[in-house]
Amino acid sequence: MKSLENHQLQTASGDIQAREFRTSWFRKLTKIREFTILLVIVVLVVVMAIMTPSFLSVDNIVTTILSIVMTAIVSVGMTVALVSGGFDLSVGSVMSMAGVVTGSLALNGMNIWLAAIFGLVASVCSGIVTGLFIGKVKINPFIMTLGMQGVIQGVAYVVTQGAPLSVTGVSNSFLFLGQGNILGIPVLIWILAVIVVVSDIILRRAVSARKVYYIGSNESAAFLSGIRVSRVKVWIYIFTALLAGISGILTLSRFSVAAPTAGQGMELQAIAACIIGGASLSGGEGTVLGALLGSVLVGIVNDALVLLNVSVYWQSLVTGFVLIAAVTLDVLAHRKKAS
Amino acid sequence: MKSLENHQLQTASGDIQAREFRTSWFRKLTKIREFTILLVIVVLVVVMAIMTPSFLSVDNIVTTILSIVMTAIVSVGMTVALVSGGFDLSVGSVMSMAGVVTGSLALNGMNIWLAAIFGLVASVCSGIVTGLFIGKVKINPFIMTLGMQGVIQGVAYVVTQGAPLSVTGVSNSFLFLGQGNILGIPVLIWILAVIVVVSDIILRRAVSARKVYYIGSNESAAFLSGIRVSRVKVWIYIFTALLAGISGILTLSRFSVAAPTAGQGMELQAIAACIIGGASLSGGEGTVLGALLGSVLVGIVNDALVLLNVSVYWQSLVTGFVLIAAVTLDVLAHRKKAS
Amino acid sequence: STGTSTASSGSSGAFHGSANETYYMVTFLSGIEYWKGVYAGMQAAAKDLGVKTVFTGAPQYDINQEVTTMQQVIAKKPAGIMVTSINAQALTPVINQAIAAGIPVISFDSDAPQSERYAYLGTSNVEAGQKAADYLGQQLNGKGEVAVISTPGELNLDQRVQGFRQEMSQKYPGIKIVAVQNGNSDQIKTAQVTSALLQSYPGLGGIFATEADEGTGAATAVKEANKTGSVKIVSFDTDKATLDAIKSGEITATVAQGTWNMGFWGLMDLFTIHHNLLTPVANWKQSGVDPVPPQVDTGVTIVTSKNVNAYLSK
Amino acid sequence: MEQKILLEARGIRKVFPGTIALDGVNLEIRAGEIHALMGENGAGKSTFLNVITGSLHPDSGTIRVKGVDVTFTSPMDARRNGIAIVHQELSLFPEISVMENILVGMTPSRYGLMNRREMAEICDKYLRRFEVQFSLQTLVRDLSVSQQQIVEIVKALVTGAEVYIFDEPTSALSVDDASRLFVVLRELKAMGKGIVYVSHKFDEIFQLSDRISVLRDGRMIGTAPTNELSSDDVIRMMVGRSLERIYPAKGSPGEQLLLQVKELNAGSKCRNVTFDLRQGEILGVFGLVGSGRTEIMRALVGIDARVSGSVELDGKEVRIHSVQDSIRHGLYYLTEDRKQQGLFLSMSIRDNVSVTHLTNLSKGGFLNRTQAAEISASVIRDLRVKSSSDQQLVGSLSGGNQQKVMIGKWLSLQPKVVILDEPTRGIDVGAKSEIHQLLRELATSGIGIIVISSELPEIVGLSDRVLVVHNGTVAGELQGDQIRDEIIMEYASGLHSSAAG
Ligand SMILES: Nc1ncnc2c1ncn2[C@@H]1O[C@H](COP(=O)(O)OP(=O)(O)OP(=O)(O)O)[C@@H](O)[C@H]1O
Ligand SMILES: Nc1ncnc2c1ncn2[C@@H]1O[C@H](COP(=O)(O)OP(=O)(O)OP(=O)(O)O)[C@@H](O)[C@H]1O
Ligand SMILES: [Mg+2]
Ligand SMILES: [Mg+2]
Repeated sequence: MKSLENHQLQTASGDIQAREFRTSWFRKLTKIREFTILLVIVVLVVVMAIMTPSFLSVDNIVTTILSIVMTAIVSVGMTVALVSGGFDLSVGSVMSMAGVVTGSLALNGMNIWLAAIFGLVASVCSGIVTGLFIGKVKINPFIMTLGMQGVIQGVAYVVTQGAPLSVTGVSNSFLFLGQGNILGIPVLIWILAVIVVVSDIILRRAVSARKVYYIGSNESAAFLSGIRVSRVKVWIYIFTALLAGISGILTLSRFSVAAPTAGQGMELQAIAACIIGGASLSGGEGTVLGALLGSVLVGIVNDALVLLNVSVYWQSLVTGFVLIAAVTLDVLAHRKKAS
Repeated sequence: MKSLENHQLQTASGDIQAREFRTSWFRKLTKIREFTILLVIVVLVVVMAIMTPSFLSVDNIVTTILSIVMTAIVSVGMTVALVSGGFDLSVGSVMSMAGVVTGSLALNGMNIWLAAIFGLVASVCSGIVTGLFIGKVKINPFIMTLGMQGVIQGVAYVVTQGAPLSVTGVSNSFLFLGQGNILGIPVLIWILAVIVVVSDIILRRAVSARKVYYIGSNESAAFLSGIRVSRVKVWIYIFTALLAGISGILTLSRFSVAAPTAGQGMELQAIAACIIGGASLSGGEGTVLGALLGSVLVGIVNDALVLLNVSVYWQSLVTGFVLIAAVTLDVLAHRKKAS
Repeated sequence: STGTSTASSGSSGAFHGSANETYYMVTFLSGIEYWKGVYAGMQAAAKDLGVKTVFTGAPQYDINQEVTTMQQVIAKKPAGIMVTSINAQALTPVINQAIAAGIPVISFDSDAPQSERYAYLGTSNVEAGQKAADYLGQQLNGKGEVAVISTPGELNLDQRVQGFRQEMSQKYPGIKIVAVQNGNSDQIKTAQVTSALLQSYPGLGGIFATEADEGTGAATAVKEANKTGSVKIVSFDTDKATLDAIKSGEITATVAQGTWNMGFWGLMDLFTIHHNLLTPVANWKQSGVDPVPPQVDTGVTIVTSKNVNAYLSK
Repeated sequence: MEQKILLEARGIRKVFPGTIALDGVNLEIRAGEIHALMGENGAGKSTFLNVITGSLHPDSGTIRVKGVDVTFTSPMDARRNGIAIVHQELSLFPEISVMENILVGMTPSRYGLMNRREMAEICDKYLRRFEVQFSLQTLVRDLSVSQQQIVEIVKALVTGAEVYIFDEPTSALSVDDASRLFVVLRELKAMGKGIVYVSHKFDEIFQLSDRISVLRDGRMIGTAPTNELSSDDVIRMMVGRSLERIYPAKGSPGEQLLLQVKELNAGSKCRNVTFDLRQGEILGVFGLVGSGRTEIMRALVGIDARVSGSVELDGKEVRIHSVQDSIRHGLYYLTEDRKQQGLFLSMSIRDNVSVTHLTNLSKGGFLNRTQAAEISASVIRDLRVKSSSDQQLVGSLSGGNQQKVMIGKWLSLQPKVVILDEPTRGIDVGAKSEIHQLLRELATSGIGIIVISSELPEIVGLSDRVLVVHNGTVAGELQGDQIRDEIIMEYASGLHSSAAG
């Protein structure tokens, strides 16, 4: 391309600016997908604030955010898998396995931080296996991660023989992660914030992360463009597993308990959060912000169910209904925009 | 085309015959996908027969088949959804809802057969709602059926207030469905056989069912070719829900119990069975035979776990492992064929 | 370790089985901690008797899975089966099928009373719920607001809730059950629900969690709200995490069931029936007399900081 | 002066199940030449290009880059060796912006993050050569096929390669865009780059290329300097015989009006469109890229919602609210976007052809397989689809043969009116004249035919009457000896828009 630069192309810099201007306007438009969900959230908050005064109390807000920290962290990882056109059903079991491995090493006398690193390493290993089978052997992600769900869950069961591990007497610095406060806000929320912001920047701007979008949008074109698709896929599932592992260790730190059943059903919650936030199962689409908003929406609905004292027998009905309503609204809003 | 026939193109009829010959050879090749799974099944059976003599006893065979009847019936419906490029996470809850509706109507004095028809009607209604939202409003099938899972499960909970309904004193003819034998073989197995054979023929040869493959292969091309895509989609989810409903009512007939928790996790089992049998989450592929074989494979593995006295803490690990191994084998076998 | 165990040591004489004699324990939700207590008792008895035991079951909360597992176990013609029923009605035919095949069956923890099982060993879950209500009622001096966290749809848990409600309304009219919430047998979900409950009911005095993970989840949420001690938590079962939480004061008490006894005496019943060691009447089989006590209450203990050490050292 | 040889392929052989796609093909590309590669549909051109760019592994043969033997294990290897390709089938990323599409695999970055400013500058430099109307942030899925083709070309240009390979780049381009491309190609040539150019358009080839190589049935027939060849020579090399005439004689349409479209309005690309079609007539529709030809037809057949307007068939007003309605009335539309909207790539030829026949092929609800086989056999025979059997997956056919299958699926029905949007895109000379012949015969048998084409010669040669579209509306209607290049172009560029009628 350098050799072409000699050509005097009449490039008025004003023209580029005009285009940049159009660009920022356009970017706003594309963001509207997330805006609809934001709108739904705002409406829900207003309705709830009117119906129950305690809803907008600082305590309740903190509580609600705290309740979605794990889902949101896992959803960030899931977003990447979804963007690539795959997904990961094993996140829930990786979560429990990471906690269980960390916990049982700590109970056997290992320093808890070292144990946590082993927990993360175990998560990453499971991510590598998943990624290699999906990326290199080209096993369908659904069946591979469903299989891994069984295998990893199995590891957690074998390690604990089914019993939750009570991890007591570990260093306070570790417990601070899940139980401490900084500036009056739980550390867990700070951690979530950091993960979201960093991942959002990476996924939006890092060259390496953009490859995931290319793969999800058109895998064979990505391959033809020289992207090492299978290698990127391995990284994707490592990332997903790593975040699941982090969330498992944070769960351990929060509850001082590592249960082999922790994280059950997390996979569906996380996928739901991502899709509510605009990700697509067919790949190429999805943002960290969307995943966060999706998690928040689900969190608010769950909170509202309790605050409004909805009977447990009605809760799943109401949740399902709100889910459908929110996404329908989103789809209809976009359809109008399109026409 | 008739107007084209005047063109004297040198087409020797011998050439056409050669083509036909190659065709039948080709068709055999495409069937190999299911052959690999069949092979895996055969190997498993042989290994198991050697390891535990009771494996090939009539009792055990009947037990194993009986254990997969419900999964297999649901998988047949799921196949159709998968072929169209969608899927249905609500099948498990439709299953329990159908049983619960039938059961509670019967307990309130309605004739059990009439009650069962109401149960099926309720299933079909849920299928219509799902289908309309997916087909007409164009909601993502994942989120729609996840939402419906909540809603329908909620209906089952509300109807029963969480407690399983013990349905006793109903007509023997109804119980015969789930508990009777014909020629020494449980009626349930006969029912499964009929459903599989009929659905297989329909999906392979019926014009209306072929449309599902077209939609799954390229939705917009199907639309432009005159296929009423959204209407077909409504039918797809009706079919899926209907089979889930049938399986719920058969469950009721088999156990005389309608539990709101029946069918939990059925959706993943069914999808797994279909994918093991060669269906693809991206649509266009999948057969009834494949779904059946996938269910059988899972059934045999579960049976083997018990027969081999595998520790309960190791079971999910082993199941996951076998799942991955079977599919990996399948993929590798095909890759060799392709190269 | 595996679910199979054999014992070589053991007494001789009538109470000595053969090494290829295998007794099964079949459960639903087989991965959970709870059954381990039962199986420990069963293994202890097996060791004394010199027989083999196998623990198997349905990993999921799924009727079909448990019935299938029972059928598969029956096909292996074991010396006896201990079973806990996910659903009484659904398990009855298959239990009867085992009896008809000459395999003695003992029911534990969750009964199938209409079946032909020889005996049921366990505490009624209703009664356990009542005991929890008694304890919490006393702690709260008979007044205040309490909440229940359970997993709806699971029969044994529902029965605990039922017992709790009954006892509260009869004995402690001053205590109001303000909410029954779904903790989904999961810490994270329970923590979320509990936090929200603490928001809605700032004066909440007690929580009854019908399941161990729900107990620790509720304890964490209460701690996060800085209300440890002022909200009394009564949990269920005696896994290490719960016991540790009792020791640290985060959980006030837990309900311990006589799981070890269910296993031990259950196997004893099976063994004696299998070896035909019992003659309450001549020809009990033909005359339809039950050779073993048909209903055995294995008891309920409330574990608090006072007696927790006994359980911790177990 | 002997030019430097940039790329050399020797004895390339590639076998697919059922086809020998390449059989000992030799080719050399010199610095500063535009080398045309020609051949019938399915001759093996794309396969050959895929081999020398690392997307396919040859069964045997060697590739040398600047005299050094190389083995490409992936497209990246070829790229590293300075070979860039514009694939025949679009390989873009629909959900991603134009800018990121262009710079895939070579995004400028700082600290691992994309440098958007630099990206914009790089893209802009080439995009402006094509005077495009979309922004760098537009998602590719919102572009028309021709706009996507431009993006695809720019994507190759920014790589700064030594050898550029273009596989039918102009099949979806307007004349204007094509000529802008040619300017760029000549610049590249002047810089000493090597260019391989595949096209079925003879005028382009003779205007542009320095040498021509011809493939037939996977074998290299020969290479010769362009100025030593006539188009008849090339055709003879391609098909092994000479073709007599390119366009069939024009017909004499009847007086009876078959289709009348009045005041059709649907969005900004379809405004007040009024025209009619007589029985037995071939109506050519011409317009520049983005003039709205496709949109008008989509609105006509009910794919896009209509704001106002009426459609009469055989003098009776028909309600067309959906594609199904138009199909029911015997009004068929053949899309220009065969990959996204036309074909079922993962299904067989037979399945693709029978999709439009589902109702007539139904015997008691079941598919009549014998009849389906007959139909697909006749499509394969009449359109000369090069395939191993009617069970071959359409996705594995060559581009031109895919196009033939798509045409076959509609023409094997009995239409009243058929609208073909760019029907001969990517189709070789021989097959093209056969399709023209076929269209003429259909017309003679009383069917009304509308052909949208971006190829002026095709419009001029084939049409009985020409409709020129400009900016979403009918700018002019030309008949008889008015149908001439200059006049059509005048209307198309909006010079006569006031004189519409
Ligand atoms: N993946 C494949 N599997 C089987 N056959 C294939 C495959 N790819 C190409 N072919 C066959 O190889 C032959 C050459 O195809 P190719 O695409 O190279 O033709 P082409 O010269 O580019 O034609 P066109 O002008 O139509 O683009 C065709 O007969 C085609 O059907
Ligand atoms: N999916 C789409 N979303 C937004 N705009 C579109 C879309 N498809 C096409 N357009 C716009 O509509 C206009 C007309 O499209 P198109 O280029 O297909 O017209 P045409 O006259 O049929 O030209 P050609 O057939 O040569 O491509 C273009 O300006 C294009 O930008
Ligand atoms: Mg080609
Ligand atoms: Mg067009």
